[in-house]
Amino acid sequence: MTGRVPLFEAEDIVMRFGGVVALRKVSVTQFEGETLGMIGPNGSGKTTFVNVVTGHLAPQEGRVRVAGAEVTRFRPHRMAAAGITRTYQAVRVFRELTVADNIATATVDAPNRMDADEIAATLDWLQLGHRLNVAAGSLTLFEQRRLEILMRLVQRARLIMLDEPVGGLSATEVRAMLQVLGDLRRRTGLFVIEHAMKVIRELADSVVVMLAGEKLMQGTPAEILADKRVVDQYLGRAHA
Amino acid sequence: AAQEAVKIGFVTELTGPWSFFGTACVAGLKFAEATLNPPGKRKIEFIQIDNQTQPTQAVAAARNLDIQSKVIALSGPTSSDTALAIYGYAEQNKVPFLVPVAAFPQLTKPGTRYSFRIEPNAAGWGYAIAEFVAQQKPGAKIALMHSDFALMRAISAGLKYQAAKKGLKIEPEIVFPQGSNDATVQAAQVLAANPDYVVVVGAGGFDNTITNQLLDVGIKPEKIIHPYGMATQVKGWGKRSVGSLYGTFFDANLDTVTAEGRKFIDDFKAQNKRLPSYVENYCYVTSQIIREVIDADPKAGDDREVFRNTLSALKSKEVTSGIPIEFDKNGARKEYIYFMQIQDVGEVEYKSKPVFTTTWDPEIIPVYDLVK
Amino acid sequence: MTDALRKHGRGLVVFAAAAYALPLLLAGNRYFAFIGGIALLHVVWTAGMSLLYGYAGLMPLMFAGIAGISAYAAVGLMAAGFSFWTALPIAALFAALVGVGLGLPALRLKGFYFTLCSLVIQTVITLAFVYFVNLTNGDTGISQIAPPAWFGGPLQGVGFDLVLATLAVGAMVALVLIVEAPFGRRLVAVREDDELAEMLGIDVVRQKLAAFFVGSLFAAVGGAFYAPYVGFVSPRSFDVLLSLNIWLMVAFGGRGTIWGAVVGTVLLAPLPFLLQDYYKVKDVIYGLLIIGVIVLLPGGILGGLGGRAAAGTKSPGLRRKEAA
Amino acid sequence: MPTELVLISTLFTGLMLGVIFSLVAAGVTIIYGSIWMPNAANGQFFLLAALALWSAAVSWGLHPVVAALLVIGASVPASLLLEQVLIRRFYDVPNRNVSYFVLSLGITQILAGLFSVTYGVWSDQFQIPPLMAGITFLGPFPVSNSRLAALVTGVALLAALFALLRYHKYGRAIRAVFQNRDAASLRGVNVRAIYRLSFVLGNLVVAAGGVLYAFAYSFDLSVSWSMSITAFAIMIIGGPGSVVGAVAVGMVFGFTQAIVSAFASPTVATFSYLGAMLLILLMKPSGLFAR
Amino acid sequence: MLEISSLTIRYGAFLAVDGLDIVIGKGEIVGLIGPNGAGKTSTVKALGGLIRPAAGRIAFRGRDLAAVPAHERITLGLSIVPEGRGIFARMSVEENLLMGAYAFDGANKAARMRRVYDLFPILAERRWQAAGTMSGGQQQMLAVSMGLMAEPEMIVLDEPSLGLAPIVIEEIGKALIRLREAGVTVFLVEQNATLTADVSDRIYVMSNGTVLHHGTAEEITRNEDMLGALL
Ligand SMILES: Nc1ncnc2c1ncn2[C@@H]1O[C@H](COP(=O)(O)OP(=O)(O)OP(=O)(O)O)[C@@H](O)[C@H]1O
Ligand SMILES: Nc1ncnc2c1ncn2[C@@H]1O[C@H](COP(=O)(O)OP(=O)(O)OP(=O)(O)O)[C@@H](O)[C@H]1O
Ligand SMILES: [Mg+2]
Ligand SMILES: [Mg+2]
Repeated sequence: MTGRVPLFEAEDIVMRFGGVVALRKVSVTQFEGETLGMIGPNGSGKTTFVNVVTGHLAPQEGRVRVAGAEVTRFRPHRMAAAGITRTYQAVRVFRELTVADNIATATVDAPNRMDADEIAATLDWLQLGHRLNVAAGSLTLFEQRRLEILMRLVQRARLIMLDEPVGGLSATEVRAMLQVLGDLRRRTGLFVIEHAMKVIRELADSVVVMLAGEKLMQGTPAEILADKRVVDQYLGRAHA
Repeated sequence: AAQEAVKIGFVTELTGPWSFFGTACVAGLKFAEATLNPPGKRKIEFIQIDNQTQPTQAVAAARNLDIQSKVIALSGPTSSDTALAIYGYAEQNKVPFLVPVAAFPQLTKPGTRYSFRIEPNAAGWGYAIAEFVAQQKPGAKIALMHSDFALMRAISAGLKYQAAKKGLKIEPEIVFPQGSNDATVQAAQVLAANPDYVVVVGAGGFDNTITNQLLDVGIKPEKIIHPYGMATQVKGWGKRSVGSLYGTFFDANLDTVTAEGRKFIDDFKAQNKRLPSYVENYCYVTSQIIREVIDADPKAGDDREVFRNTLSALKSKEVTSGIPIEFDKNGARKEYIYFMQIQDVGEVEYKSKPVFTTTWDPEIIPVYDLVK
Repeated sequence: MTDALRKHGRGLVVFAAAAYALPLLLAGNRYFAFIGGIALLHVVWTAGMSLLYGYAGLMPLMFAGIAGISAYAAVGLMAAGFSFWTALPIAALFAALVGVGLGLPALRLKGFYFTLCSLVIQTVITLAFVYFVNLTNGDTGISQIAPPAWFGGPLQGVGFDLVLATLAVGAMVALVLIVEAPFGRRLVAVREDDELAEMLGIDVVRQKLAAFFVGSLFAAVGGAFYAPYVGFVSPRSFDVLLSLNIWLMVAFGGRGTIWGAVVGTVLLAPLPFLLQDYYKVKDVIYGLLIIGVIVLLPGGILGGLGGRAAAGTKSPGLRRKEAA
Repeated sequence: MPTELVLISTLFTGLMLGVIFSLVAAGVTIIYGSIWMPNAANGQFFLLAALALWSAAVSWGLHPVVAALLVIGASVPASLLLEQVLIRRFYDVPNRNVSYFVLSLGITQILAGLFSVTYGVWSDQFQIPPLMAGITFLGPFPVSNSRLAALVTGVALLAALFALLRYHKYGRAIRAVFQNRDAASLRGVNVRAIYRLSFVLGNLVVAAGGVLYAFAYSFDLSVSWSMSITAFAIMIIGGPGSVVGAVAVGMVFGFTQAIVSAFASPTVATFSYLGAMLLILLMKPSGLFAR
Repeated sequence: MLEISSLTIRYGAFLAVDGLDIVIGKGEIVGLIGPNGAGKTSTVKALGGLIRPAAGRIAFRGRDLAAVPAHERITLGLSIVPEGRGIFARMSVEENLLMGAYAFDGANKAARMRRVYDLFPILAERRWQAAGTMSGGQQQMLAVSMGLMAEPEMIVLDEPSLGLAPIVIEEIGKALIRLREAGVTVFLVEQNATLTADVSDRIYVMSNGTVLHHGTAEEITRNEDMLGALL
């Protein structure tokens, strides 16, 4: 596997909140051109992991490297400059600002931003072009999720970490979102946390399974779905 | 021909923390106004404006009176900070300014031309307290408690200066910040130090708090000296403070009160259900002085320079007490103070007797260097 | 930059015309001219507050303190022999830096706690003005502050008023330029959701500090001019009430609108002077006015209807689950 | 003997001031922690109670205890009236803390204006006749029985307040409403009634603080604003909404003022606790007892 | 048990619910599914009295709820677990449960709590933990438990499966069936059609503020079109 370029390398990350140990020596590396999935029971540390990699939390132990450079205690704005960005479990846009202003804000401090034509093309692709002058807060949830992605794309993020991108979407919307994500993974690195197995199955090249703050295993979707521990502790009978 | 009235701008504290001073002053002024304009003399008219005990408002009010109302002179403030604010305006804009009640020395600092002050300066009061204590008990130990107001700092500075010269000891010295509410511990500290006298230099309600707490811990009233006392203050200290001492420049119980002063006291008492004290007196006297200036030179009513010069040259006496009024080149008066000892405190009246009086030249101590 | 000027050009021209006309129209009466000058000074302050409150979402109640530090510093420098025009930039810069220094702990606080904390800081500054007698002359203040020199003579009367008009116009131009620049966009992002802003590459701490510094600079410049204009400074010239009033003028006129702050200032700043003869009811009228606006026009005078509409667009139905 | 004297007087002062600070801050924090109102007028309410007590006890000549009960009792209808006319209008406003702050500034201005033109002329005379005569010695340190009574009453009030919020379901309901208003409503909490009750209770506690203060010290009009600031500072440090925090920090403030003013100077004391506040906030921005 | 007729809800000019009719009998588990923004949560809020409907009638056990304020509805036996769980994040688990029984002064709270702990043993283990620090699944269990502390006639759950791991969703499904066995009526509002189909006796399908389809769980899942749209 030499020659593959890592997008980020997280090594032996430990994150404690008071008495709660949310991550215990977790190591994950994501390579360019690869889509990584992450699953695990509630509270197993998935969101915390994303928080650490994107600079929202400073881990007590461990290192994060991007393009070979140590970025462990970088704050999020510097991670963004390095091309590592994320979306939130609860959708998050500037609700009171228009879609156009949201996009402009995303480009204001992005060193490598798209030019106007590219932005227009991306807007079309995500079908948000007709909503430019609407307050982002009054978009539908699905539109807001797409806007979130758009705001990362205009920065030419190298990696977008998506925290439950289809949470709260209806079945039809989930299908549409899957298509969007399918195209997206050809443009940029994706890291996807999901409870919806369908998303993981369709998108992920490799899946990290978290359990109680530890990395239980990593493998292809087929491998992990077949693992007895995953079925017992996470998926349950219905998926067996 | 009916001449236009002479307008005097009276900027005083009708609201805000010092309004008890400003309103007392206005009460005194009211009595004078009754006899101020006898037939045949040029009418004098006071235009009152509230300064909210706020220097900025005081400047604005002075400006308003100067420009809008075209007053010939300014007067009125009873608090040192508002007085100083107007002082700056008056000196810069050459408006005669007669300060009835404000004791901060810098109001008549060398080079002052348009400002005149009726009340003796506060550093001098401190000087006088030291003189008094030295006479009562040479080498005495004084505990000094004062609020961190300019006026109180000036009194303390004078006291400390003269105490050193007279071989008095000041211990402890306790400074309270503005807006203090408690002096329990400090009263205990004073008790522990066992001084011969305690000088209490407080303002407003805090004066009462300190006094009460000193009395609570068992300090004898005879040991307590207040640098100044108004009727309301004496009432506030109450009956149990009988025996304690306070300084004043006019008091209903003085031996020297004139017939007109006596009438002023009686009328005032009848109307206000309390005795007048030096604040009321000085505002009463202020209007008398202005009358004398206008009478001395008819042009003084129309020309500020003439008004200023006439006032500066005036040699007169307070109608209420017979004490001379004369200003030095900086507009300060020859200074004096009485010390009174409280004999009894009643609902409306209180009794006290003069125990010491002294006069001094404004510059007998280096006031203008002592207090910046 | 030119875009910004074009967008607000009409407003700026109207404001500039009014600002310069005011001293000239009132030149016949130095008292009214003085009130006009004070109002122009307040425009400088509220422009800074507008930047912080309206755009950065910070609500500092220590503006008067910063203005005061600048005023005392300017007076001190002038006493030490500097000319006003040398003292002005030094004092303003110094005060703005002190403001940032004092504000640092407060800036860590979220939302309204920042405001309450700045209120306490303002109180400390006022206490310091009283306490450090050697520097400030304590509660008696400093009077007879000399007017600035201006082409050989003292800057007084209409001349000074016109300088203040220039200052106010300059402040508004600066505000417009800042708000329309990328810096303004960053501030709005920080106001709306600082965590998201940071995720998008905006250095939130730096932006907040910069905004606080720039806002404080407005306060400080106003303070430095205040001293010679009024001719007198004391701790009460820069007390918490002034801080509250500066903020109220912005809230009153309409938060987040460029001209709302100006409208609020023009209506409120002269009030204490104009109501001087009605001292018995003045505070009550002022209080009722405040309550009336907050009840009837929660978004302020200019922001009134806009503010309501904005509040209505919030759809909690779209809020999804909170992070576990 | 002298050190003992100073020590005991310091303890007493710390307690006395601490109890009053705690009461006012608790009242402020109850109102903030329920209806989200940072009440800048709390100092004016505090002063109003003290002034009303003065009027009742001095001008009308009522017995001090009767006057005190009357004033504290009267705060209830007064709060209810204010709640009806103004406060409840904002219960559903999104960022109502700012609206409330503006509103309370308006109220502050009005009350300050009214006090200044009505009570201003007596502002050097506000002393209440003692609750009871005589003096008690705490070791070598004499304390007037009147102040001792004020202290004991204050402690009792704080204990009662604490018990109410801790052991009565009303206390839990206040916290629930603050954390998640709709959810509380679904669990059967009458949100508006809780709001109203909290407003009344908070003001009642502030009024009690004002009354006790007036018994312990003479006062003037300037006490209002400094009390507002002190109460805010205590609330921020203690953690907004936390009554335990308000009482703990209130006591710390009281003792700080007493100790620093005894062993350094009273002026430094004022700086010291405000400075301490900034330091604590640097270390723990959410306050010490944040809930 | 519950009768919703011609319910209409507006937000300003926006029509969120448009003449909705739903009937739920005693002891049933009834599902309400529909896409995003269909108006499900709005309906639940109207049930809880958190918003006032523009028109229509909601009757619970025959009683019109229009005049019953939000906080009194729980005492009638109608317990609602809102979207987003509605727990009190900074209170302990136990305090949250006590809040669940807030409206029942005379009740034996200890006994109720015991029954809830039997249902979700993990909560007993964590009774002193602050609710907000628990994992999503545990919070959801707590939310359901709070709803049960009222020992209601009927419990309404708005999207209990949101963000939960598959196995937890399964657990919740089991818990709902146990509830029905205990005689509690359940109204399950969901986007997760699988869960709803698994546990419900009848299902309403809602879109754009009105009922599109209605039938037994089998009827709905047998309908190929709908299955395609929902699953
Ligand atoms: N700020 C915090 N303070 C205390 N504990 C925290 C904090 N953030 C997370 N935790 C704890 O860390 C653990 C991991 O939480 P995390 O949010 O990463 O879980 P998750 O895997 O994303 O779960 P879910 O699937 O429910 O979103 C949980 O036990 C959680 O309670
Ligand atoms: N407070 C509000 N103001 C304005 N519109 C609202 C409000 N609450 C909800 N809406 C709108 O009403 C519609 C129905 O919302 P509701 O939350 O009831 O849908 P839902 O079916 O529960 O959707 P979801 O599956 O996303 O929870 C949506 O379009 C939503 O945007
Ligand atoms: Mg998560
Ligand atoms: Mg919903």
